[in-house]
Amino acid sequence: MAGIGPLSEEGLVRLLDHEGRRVEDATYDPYVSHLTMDDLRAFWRDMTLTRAFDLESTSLQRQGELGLWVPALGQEAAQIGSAHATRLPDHIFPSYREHGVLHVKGIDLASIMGMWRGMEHSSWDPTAYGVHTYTLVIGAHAPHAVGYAQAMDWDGLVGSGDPEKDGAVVCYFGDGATSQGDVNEALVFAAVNNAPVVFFIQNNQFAISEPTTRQSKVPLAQRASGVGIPGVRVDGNDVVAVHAVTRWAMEHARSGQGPVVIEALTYRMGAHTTSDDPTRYRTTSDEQYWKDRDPIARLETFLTSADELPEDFKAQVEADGKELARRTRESVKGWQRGPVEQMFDHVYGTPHALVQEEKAWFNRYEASFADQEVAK
Amino acid sequence: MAGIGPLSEEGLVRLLDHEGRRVEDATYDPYVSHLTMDDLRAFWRDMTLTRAFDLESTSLQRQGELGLWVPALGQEAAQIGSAHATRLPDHIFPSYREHGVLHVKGIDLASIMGMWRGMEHSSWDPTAYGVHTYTLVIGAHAPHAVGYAQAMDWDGLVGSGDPEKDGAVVCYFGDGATSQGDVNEALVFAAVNNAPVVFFIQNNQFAISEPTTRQSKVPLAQRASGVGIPGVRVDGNDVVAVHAVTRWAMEHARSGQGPVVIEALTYRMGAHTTSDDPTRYRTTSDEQYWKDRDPIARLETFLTSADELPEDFKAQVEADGKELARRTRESVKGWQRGPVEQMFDHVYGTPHALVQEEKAWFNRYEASFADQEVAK
Amino acid sequence: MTAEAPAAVRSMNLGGAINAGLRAAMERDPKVLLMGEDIGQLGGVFRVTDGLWKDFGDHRVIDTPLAESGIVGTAIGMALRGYTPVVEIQFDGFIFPAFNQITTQLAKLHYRTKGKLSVPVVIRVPFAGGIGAVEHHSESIEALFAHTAGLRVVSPATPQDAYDMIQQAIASPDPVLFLEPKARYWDKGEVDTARVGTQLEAVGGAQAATAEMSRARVAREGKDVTLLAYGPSVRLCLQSAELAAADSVSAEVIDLRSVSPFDMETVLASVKKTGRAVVVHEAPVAFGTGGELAARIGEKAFFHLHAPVMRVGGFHMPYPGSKFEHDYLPSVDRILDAVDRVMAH
Amino acid sequence: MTAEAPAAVRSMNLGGAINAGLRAAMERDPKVLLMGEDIGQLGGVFRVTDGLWKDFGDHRVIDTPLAESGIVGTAIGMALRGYTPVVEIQFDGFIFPAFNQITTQLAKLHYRTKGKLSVPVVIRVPFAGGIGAVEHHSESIEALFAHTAGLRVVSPATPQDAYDMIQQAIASPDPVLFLEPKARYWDKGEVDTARVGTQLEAVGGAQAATAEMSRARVAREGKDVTLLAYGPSVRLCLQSAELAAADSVSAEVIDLRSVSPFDMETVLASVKKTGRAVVVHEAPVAFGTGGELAARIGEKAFFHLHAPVMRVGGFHMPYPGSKFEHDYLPSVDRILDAVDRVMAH
Ligand SMILES: Cc1ncc(C[n+]2csc(CCOP(=O)(O)OP(=O)(O)O)c2C)c(N)n1
Ligand SMILES: Cc1ncc(C[n+]2csc(CCOP(=O)(O)OP(=O)(O)O)c2C)c(N)n1
Ligand SMILES: [Mg+2]
Ligand SMILES: [Mg+2]
Repeated sequence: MAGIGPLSEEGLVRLLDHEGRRVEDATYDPYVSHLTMDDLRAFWRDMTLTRAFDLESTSLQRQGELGLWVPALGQEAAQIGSAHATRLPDHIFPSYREHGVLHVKGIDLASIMGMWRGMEHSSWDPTAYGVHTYTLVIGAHAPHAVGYAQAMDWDGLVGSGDPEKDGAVVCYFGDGATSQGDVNEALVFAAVNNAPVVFFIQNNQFAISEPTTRQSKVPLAQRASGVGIPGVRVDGNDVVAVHAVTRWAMEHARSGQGPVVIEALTYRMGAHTTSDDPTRYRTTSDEQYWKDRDPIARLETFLTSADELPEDFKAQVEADGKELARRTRESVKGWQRGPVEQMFDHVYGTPHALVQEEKAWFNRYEASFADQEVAK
Repeated sequence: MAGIGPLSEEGLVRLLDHEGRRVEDATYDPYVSHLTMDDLRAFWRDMTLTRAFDLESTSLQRQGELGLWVPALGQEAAQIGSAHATRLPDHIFPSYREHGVLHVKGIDLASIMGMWRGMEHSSWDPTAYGVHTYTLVIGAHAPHAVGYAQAMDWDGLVGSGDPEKDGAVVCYFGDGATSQGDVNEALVFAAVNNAPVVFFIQNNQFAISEPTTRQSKVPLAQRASGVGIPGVRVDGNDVVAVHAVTRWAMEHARSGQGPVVIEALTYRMGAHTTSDDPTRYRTTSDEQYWKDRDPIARLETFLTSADELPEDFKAQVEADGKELARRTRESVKGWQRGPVEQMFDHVYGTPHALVQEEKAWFNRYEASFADQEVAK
Repeated sequence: MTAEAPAAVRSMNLGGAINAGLRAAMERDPKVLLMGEDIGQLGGVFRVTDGLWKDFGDHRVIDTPLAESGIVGTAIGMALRGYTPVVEIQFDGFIFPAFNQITTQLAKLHYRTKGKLSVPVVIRVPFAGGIGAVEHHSESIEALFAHTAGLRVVSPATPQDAYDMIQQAIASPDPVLFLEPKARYWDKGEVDTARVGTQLEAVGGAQAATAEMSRARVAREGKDVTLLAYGPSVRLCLQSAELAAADSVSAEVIDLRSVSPFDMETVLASVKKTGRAVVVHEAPVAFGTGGELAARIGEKAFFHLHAPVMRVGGFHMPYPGSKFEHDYLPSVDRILDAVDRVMAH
Repeated sequence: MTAEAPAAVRSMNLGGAINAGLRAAMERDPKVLLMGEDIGQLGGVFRVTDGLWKDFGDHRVIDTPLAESGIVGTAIGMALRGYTPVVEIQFDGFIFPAFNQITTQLAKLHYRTKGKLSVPVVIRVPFAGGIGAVEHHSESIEALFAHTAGLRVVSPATPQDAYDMIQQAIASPDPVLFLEPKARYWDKGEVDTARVGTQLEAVGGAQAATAEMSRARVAREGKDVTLLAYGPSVRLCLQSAELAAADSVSAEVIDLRSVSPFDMETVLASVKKTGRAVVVHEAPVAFGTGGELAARIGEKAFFHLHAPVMRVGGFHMPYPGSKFEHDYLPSVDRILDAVDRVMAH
């Protein structure tokens, strides 16, 4: 990685080039040799569904049904390719944009909208899916991932000799997050404890408006060398390469060889969130360049040229996407906030005198209005 | 640095071996070619005086004259060698153990005892000496150093083309500090802003009781590569090599080429502080190994074998050391705390109603006792 | 008295007034610079620094790496070389990574060095709730900083104060936490843009400015009960006072403006007059700034009080989902309920 | 009543009682582990974990890298997998790098996930002053954490409470900030080592333990004035009460034990009886926990009060050099002065 900047496309691991042609790579080919065309179609389907959901969510926000939406547009390959390299007991610590990962892990995307609608702060059961809740404080989940990974190791789930049984942790974060103290401390703790964790950086080239060059002069994967662990850069718009690299990294971690950093260079095709206006800080020619490298189109071209994407399959996926969007729309619109005193629940796991007192006051206070209503 | 641990003595820059013999080094020899025997004797004198002061301070603490003492024993070469590579307008951000640096920078060591005696929190004028106050919160001064360095650059003191005019910042911290978020963020900010700052790690092998292996599996200088800046490991008990490497780094920074990490491998020969008991966590054979590598003895052997350490010079330095110890002892013992209401001063730079009110109350309260005394 | 020269009065919203105040401060003093996440080309997520990067350039409007501790920490270093960095923390909930730098370094360096060093860093924080945001974007953090000596903590409630106080904060030799009531960024008002400049350019201007920034303002006069608030809650108290008046209760509203220090002189004068006080803030009541006010009013005006000092604020819980914030936040109804309770005595 | 089985009573100092309590908790539950800086072979800078590394090994007594945020952050991750990490922060003044992890993650994860996740991390902090230390080693930090919902904040004042409460804190499903009055580590007392174990092993033990840990204790009965304190200030209040008695003032001393929550039932019962209250803590008075107590006493017992609630504590300044701490800290004289003032009414 010597001498290149953090946005350089040089030397990325790549198994499909941006025109959808297969590129050979002696190191990583073995990690995708098991993939069938069915698998690749499944990748394509997951990416396509994720995007359909994502576009629907943005329009739901525009219609006032969501407080905020954080699109993953353009990052589907990075998310789908890596998530498919995990399975239980692996545990995932996402940031807040990993909708594609959630989808692969079996979380119904329609069900995650409560947090974006302002009814709750997280939506799925982390234990059931092996996916921790989203963390909005940049980088704060990185040390959690490391502690969890250490504990997996103590629990005998790492380097057992039975590779099918072993697990590891994946921690997703963005290019901006690499500057945070917490992320750097997580690297230090992981390295020194040989924790089975894969740090997966989605370098989508922006932290809101700031280009990655404001966080680093060198590729972000290089942070790994600072603590003496392996770091790999991969073309984040190549779902096959991402999958290969993540499989390698997971096997490394699961077998007890310690942590790994993966940097997937991708591009945030949409706004940072629905509150953002990227026209203020980037050019349309830049956007066009990356539109031409759309990760979904790339796999689609590959499959189409191999005559492996039949029209009826495509039509079915399109229909599934519409159905997911419809279900999402309906579940969002239908979802009402719980009763107001719900906000007092789960502050503590055991009764806390102050919460009890305030809740009792609040209920009396609310009731006093009801009394007034009745009195009228 | 591939494949070696954080305490390895392999591949350290070394210009005097541990038996005091000159070793050639094509890269760093030019950075010491200007040194005369007078200069080396001055180094030896500074190290020797620092140690005399240090030993006296420990005994003052034992006698109850100081609340705490933090000895620099064994780290004299790292401190004296590096400090001699600085001059105004360079600015130094020490940690809390850099008494040798203070001495070189012209701060009278006897005058720094107020903070260790509990009369004040810092003792010298940072602006007058180009040495910031000690910082006890591990790593917290590292971002200060970077911001200061950026500001020097804005002020036209860096890369001006006139190397005599330019300046840079040195930030000292320990092996333990390298794990802190703040230190890592400082590296990130320095690298991305090309700040003229030299991070000088004194790897004295311990953070209180924890060996450096609890902070890292690889040499600490390698942290530099994580952010894409140069990192150098030097034998921290070789004052000449430390001087050479620091001179190189300062020229690098001053000329506008950006930040550098130096790791000086040394050994904390004494306790962490006078509150510490190293017998609980390290062996006497380890201590003996490093006693045999005493940095002062090393230069002494070199000078002696070159017949460049005349007895009268030695005697004079010994006398100077005794005098420094005596002055320190006297100034410590003589120093009385200021009047109690002093504690209300300088909380703010402009009047703050609450401080004024509390001070007024306190003075009335104190006066009430005086009244009672009088009444009796 | 002769007619004064016509003041340069402009209509602005609160966010725009801060923007204009920052611009004026940067024009006045070339050592003033801005730093933070996305404050440059983007102009900040609330556009409070809009246009400043274009006009002052990369060196004075700095987009930093994404690390709050590093931002405050490097700002301290710059201040040590004579700069006056004005730091933006993007949202209240993201100030905590910088807590150590603020609490152990920024607040204490002046004291630590017996006045030899000064670190006049201003930390701007869009704070408090009411904008329907996701978690961490609605926090009221003032109590967590007011407890630490060495910091000043202020919050403007009107465009005029926003314009004046940001400049006074920048001029102050002390570090200042400048809390911007983000839900009020769009509140409009008339702003006299001339006065604060005159103040700052006079001899001793920085001292006078700091003192003025630390004084409370009687936002509405009244005689039965004193409503105490700052930042986002001032408007709410004024609305409540209006409604109380319809009920024949005359409420005085004090806009505290400064939390550290509180202007107890103004507070006590009012409470001694009315004999009743209600403190309103969005932060959780427990261990909040209202406790300090209630305690001090108790200490200093106990025998003037007809009723206990009442507190209206957030509950002891994390800021809930935005669909709940209407119920969580102090409201006119809750304030009037407290007014009723104190008026019952 | 028949005679009870002889209790296992041993004499211990407060630090030793915590050590014994940690040991008992580790023996009871193999998922309990300790982590922090220098807690292993060294046994901690105060030797509170002395001997535990030797007996429980590297995996249960973990010397971590020097980074408090990483320590608390990784502890959270371990807790998510069912472990109960007991973290030591070496000194009060060094908790701030972990402030973000504690405030936005540890305190809120249970609420964030509507109870789906629990993070029963205990953070042990040797806190408060009086030991002649250098800067950052004498801070009283309780108010900065009590304001954040989701955390419990407790502080033992006696060896018995130290022994019991550390085990109760570990058993509690909530995160607990366990503040150890470092100047009292060497205070001796009798400790019944049997009772808490029986409590914890019973059905619903964790709930009962949490509840008990949250209750105040009447440390001395009295009728004229209530002295309220916790941790290091309890002993001081008892001494003051002794002296007051000589002056014919009967002072009741309440050892609050828990700061979040306060046991207001016990507090109010006492204040309603005595009609006077003085709160004592080492932390700066301004925006400290005493303000909360004074405000709540005001709200709930206003018409029982003969005098305003008085606060005795630190001043609004950084903790000064140790040669000044005797004057800075609350003292028997300052407490008696406050007692005099409330007794004047
Ligand atoms: C500690 C913290 N500081 C600031 C923010 C505000 N913020 C939200 S997302 C974001 C940019 C994150 O960039 P990156 O890490 O690259 O992730 P991306 O959003 O591009 O996926 C910022 C600054 C935050 N959430 N947390
Ligand atoms: C943030 C913080 N945490 C903990 C401490 C307590 N402490 C003081 S010195 C020290 C060890 C520092 O080790 P290192 O960085 O190697 O420096 P050295 O003391 O060896 O010079 C520790 C843990 C502290 N001062 N600051
Ligand atoms: Mg990004
Ligand atoms: Mg060290």
